[in-house]
Amino acid sequence: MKFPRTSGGFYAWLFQRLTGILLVILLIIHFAITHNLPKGGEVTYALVAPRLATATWKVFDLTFLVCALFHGLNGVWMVVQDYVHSETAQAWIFYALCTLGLVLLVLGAITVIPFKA
Amino acid sequence: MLEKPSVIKRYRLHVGTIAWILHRATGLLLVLYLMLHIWVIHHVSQGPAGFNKVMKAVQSPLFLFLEIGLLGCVLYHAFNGLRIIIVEFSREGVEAHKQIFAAMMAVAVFLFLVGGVPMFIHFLHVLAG
Amino acid sequence: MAEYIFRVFRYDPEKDEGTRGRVQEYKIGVERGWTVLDALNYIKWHVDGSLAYRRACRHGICGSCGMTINGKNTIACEQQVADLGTQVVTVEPLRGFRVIKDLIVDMEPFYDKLYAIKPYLIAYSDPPTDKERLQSPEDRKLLDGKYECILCGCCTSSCPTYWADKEFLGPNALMKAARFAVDSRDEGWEERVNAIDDKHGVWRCHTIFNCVEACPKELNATRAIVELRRLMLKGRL
Amino acid sequence: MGKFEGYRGTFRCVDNRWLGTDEAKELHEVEGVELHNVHEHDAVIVGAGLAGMYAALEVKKAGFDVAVLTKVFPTRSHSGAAQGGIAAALANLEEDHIEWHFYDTVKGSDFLGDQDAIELMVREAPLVIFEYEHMGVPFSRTPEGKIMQRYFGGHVKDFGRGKPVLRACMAADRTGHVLLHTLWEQCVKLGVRFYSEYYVLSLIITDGHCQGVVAWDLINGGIHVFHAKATCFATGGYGRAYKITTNSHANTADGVAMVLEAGLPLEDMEFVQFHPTGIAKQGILISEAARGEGGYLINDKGERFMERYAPDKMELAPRDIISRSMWTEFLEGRGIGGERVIHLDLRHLGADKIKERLPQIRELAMKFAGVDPIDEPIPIQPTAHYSMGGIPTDINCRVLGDGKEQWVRGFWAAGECACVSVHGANRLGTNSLLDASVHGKRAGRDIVEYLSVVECFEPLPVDCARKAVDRVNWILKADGPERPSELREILQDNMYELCGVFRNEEDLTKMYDIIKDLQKRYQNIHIEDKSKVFNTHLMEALELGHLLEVAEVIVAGALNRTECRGAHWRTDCPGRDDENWLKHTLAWKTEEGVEFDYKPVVITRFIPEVRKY
Ligand SMILES: Cc1cc2nc3c(=O)[nH]c(=O)nc-3n(C[C@H](O)[C@H](O)[C@H](O)COP(=O)(O)OP(=O)(O)OC[C@H]3O[C@@H](n4cnc5c(N)ncnc54)[C@H](O)[C@@H]3O)c2cc1C
Ligand code: HEM
Ligand code: SF4
Ligand code: F3S
Ligand code: FES
Repeated sequence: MKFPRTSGGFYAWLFQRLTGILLVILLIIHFAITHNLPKGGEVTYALVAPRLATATWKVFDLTFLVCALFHGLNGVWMVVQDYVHSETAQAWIFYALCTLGLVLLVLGAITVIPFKA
Repeated sequence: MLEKPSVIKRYRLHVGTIAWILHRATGLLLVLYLMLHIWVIHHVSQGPAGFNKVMKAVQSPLFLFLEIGLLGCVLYHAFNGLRIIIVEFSREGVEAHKQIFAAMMAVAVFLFLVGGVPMFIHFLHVLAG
Repeated sequence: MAEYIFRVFRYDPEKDEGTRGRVQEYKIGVERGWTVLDALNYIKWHVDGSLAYRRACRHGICGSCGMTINGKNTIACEQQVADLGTQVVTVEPLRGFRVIKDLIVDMEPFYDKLYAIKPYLIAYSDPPTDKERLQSPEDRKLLDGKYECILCGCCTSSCPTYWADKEFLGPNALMKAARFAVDSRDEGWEERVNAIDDKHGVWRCHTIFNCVEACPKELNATRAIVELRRLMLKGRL
Repeated sequence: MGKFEGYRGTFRCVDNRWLGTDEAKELHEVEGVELHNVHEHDAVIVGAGLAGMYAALEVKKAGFDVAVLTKVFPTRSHSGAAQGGIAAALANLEEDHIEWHFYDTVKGSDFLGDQDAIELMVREAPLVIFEYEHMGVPFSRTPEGKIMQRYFGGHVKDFGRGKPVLRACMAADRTGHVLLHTLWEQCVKLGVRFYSEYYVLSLIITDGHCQGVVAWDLINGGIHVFHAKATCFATGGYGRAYKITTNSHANTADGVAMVLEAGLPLEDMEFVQFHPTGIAKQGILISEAARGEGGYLINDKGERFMERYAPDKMELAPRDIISRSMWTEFLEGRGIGGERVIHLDLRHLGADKIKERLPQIRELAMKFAGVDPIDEPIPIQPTAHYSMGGIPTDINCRVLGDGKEQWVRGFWAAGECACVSVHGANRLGTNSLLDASVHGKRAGRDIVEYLSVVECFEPLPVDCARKAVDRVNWILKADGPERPSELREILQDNMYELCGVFRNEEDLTKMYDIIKDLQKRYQNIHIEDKSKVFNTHLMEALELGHLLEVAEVIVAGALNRTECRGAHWRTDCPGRDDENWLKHTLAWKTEEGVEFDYKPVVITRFIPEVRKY
């Protein structure tokens, strides 16, 4: 089994940085708002639901989801490339990670998109 | 020829190596957390009852405490990540990577206190019931 | 004259077959100003003639004597024993390479990485006959910190990424690639770029900086790697 | 083409694959040589310094199959240690002429250099430098972008009458390093075949015809025969005969000794140059660049003592003169602290200049003498540096079997191991990188011409590897009481004391006896490593054997030459004696000892005069 290659890792490298920077911003907002940090408060449905229902937050959450998934799984892929040397094994893992990413993306998307308070 | 010679002494660590090991470890932890997180939030579509039930479970004192650790991981990873990016894209960053590390960690620790202390207080509250 | 204990990695393929090497201790007096190479020479010449290591110039220019001393790579001939700060000195072969005997490692994989990036000036336009090509001092300055490499192997052998992935080009080859990339006379970027842009090329570096810590010539391979990445980025945008 | 015509008829062409025949197989089953260890190459070059690799490049470019054998990886050759520069009258910064360079070299050689060879060398110098530049050498640059040049001792304007001239082409203070690496890069580019870490043991010479060499594979252990139409030696110098030396541990006279063993003569071996500025006790070279940039030499009294010896040139006088001046200061008790040490003071140059122009010197001083030249003077002492003598060759680098005109067919030599002779009794700084490059190239070109005429290999003599095999087996089995390292230390210590900067009959006779004694003791050595894989102890024992043979010739030659000339200074025979000694020494090794013959110096243009600076 082979895995597709566009370049030796340029795009992986570039998007790891770009998503990294984005994630800093997104995470701060996410953390502050979602976790109700100013009050150090509890997370309840009542708190989460209204926010999740607005279009802006849907876009925000989806961006966040995509970035985090790409960055995280691409990070795992980088680690795998260091320690797994068989091309076949690498290919399997590559597709496994892609699948995992898709599943999580779908799971996240069906949570966020159709949500109505 | 000897493929894998035994090692007498561990290779010497320095800022760069430690930063990398921690970055890798926190990165992988965060991936695990992310998966968990997506799964948990997924319950939101089951309506208030279902969501609050899972949230209760993940807001037990243990989880609240772990979440402080999570904050630490995120902050370390984020700011060391920024350090890497600065090193790669700034003019003299390569030479100054140790100083940048120190600066980034200072900010990370500050934010950790800002975010972590309220979380810790909240944790104590919950613990005390 | 101070007493030191040298704990030296030993491996004789004929006697130690099947083992992963052993440690031999030598207690010797070290005179002021001795480098680790002087100490090894003393051991070889006066204590144990069978100890094997590479050395030639003994002043840090030939790159023969790269080894791991007290857990850090450097060239033995430039490492003052007194500067180590310990009375017990461990000496090991460069890691990440196969050991041929004692402190001598097989450097072939290291050279192979160099060959992969075409480590020579590639110029298609004919140079002026019986004259030098001109290069401004500013352009020449770009080579500083890249051309001085002595191929001692300390950098690549200290890189955790290389330990994990033996096909990683490693800091040394990447620095050599950068040395030509920034040379105003070189026209070989297209030919070299594929090797650099490879799966085991420039993107695999995790900016760990072990290579910079290890380089006895104080060269900054990470800087070279970062510059290569920027060049590639520019090329693609 | 023409010049090789004569040899054509003498070839018996036994189909190129002589190995395939049963007869050959039988013939070559010498103990220890396996048949797969026999290699065939058009040209075999021994040594991968500047001379060796330049020759290889030239041969490879012409499309022939060339192999380079070297006992250390190519870039670890000692050429890489050269710091200061490589001479060529480019006139990039100020007026300079090839004739001036010609004159300076002749005068530097104390008129013992052959002027035809010198003229050729200085004429080819600019071309070689430009070729280096085209190969990619990162020379330092002038503001207009030309190759930067600096001052160097002995190089002056206007046929010795003028001021110092900027002639040494440089790359910071890593000139040798960049030349060596660039040559290696080009060899990699063209696909030159390297046999790295092969220790060459002996020449295959029969009836004045060289057919290759026998070598020991250091990594795996095992004798290999290299069968070649052309063989070229570029094995470098032999500073390791001395205790205090700038030379690498690998500079142990192997090539020269093998030539001696093959019954061929050596030329002018008594001339060994001492560099005045070696780091005290270590011998590590502080390049002349330090003085070129304006460094002072200071004695215990704080005087710039060169005022007394070379008032015009001061610190830029040639090396031999400075070394002797220093030694005189020592003898008269003005060494620093009464010891054999002088201070090299750079402080007045200022931190910026030191950092920019002399970074490596500063590094060396800090790492090996523990002083930062910005704040402190560097303690220095004369150190054995360069061997002017060597394998006698003609101007095309062909080795001369009688030392005069008879070529050992198929055998060339270039670089420090050879004696063309362009350095005569004393080499000028930066002229030896030039010598190695120019003559490496010339040897290569000549080999190409030869190869384009000679089409096939001649069969190897039956027992071509016997000597080498016997020697290695003997050392591996020897279990006498003597330690090679101990013998070597005795040799080196005494050579520095008794056959050094100043020489006299008494010391030299003593030294000769010591060597004779050491040679006897050498027969009773043992080594502690009996294995085959990377046996460095075996290598050291072999090297010691070579050193002992060559040291004998050096000392005998010094004893024989009863005059003072260039680097050879006999306190008991004052003055240069042109009447009796304006001639080259040729020395053979025989049962009875060293035998001498002489050949005249080639004088084409400059009549010998008093050498004064
Ligand atoms: C410290 C120092 C500084 C110098 N600075 C200058 C300077 O500034 N300017 C200048 O012009 N000159 C300088 N010189 C002199 C100059 O560097 C040398 O004379 C010149 O480089 C010799 O080159 P080479 O090719 O003949 O030999 P080397 O470079 O010494 O190479 C010898 C080669 O022969 C091989 N070899 C030897 N024996 C064997 C064997 N038995 N089997 C196989 N291979 C063998 C070695 O492996 C090596 O590859 C300096 C010399 C020293 C020591
Ligand atoms: C918040 C801002 C973040 C920044 C600035 C950031 C930055 C980076 C950078 C620059 C790298 C590349 C390191 C390298 O090349 O070796 C990286 C790797 C990685 N990141 Fe992040 N990251 C962030 C958040 C996250 C998150 C949220 C996750 C988890 C989902 C994550 C998981 C990983 C993983 C697994 C790696 C690979 C680790 C390695 O190769 O050693 N990161 N990160
Ligand atoms: S970059 Fe430094 S450590 Fe690496 S091979 Fe070159 S000199 Fe040695
Ligand atoms: S240690 Fe290795 S990972 Fe990069 S910064 Fe140096 S090459
Ligand atoms: S012996 Fe040459 S670098 Fe150490």
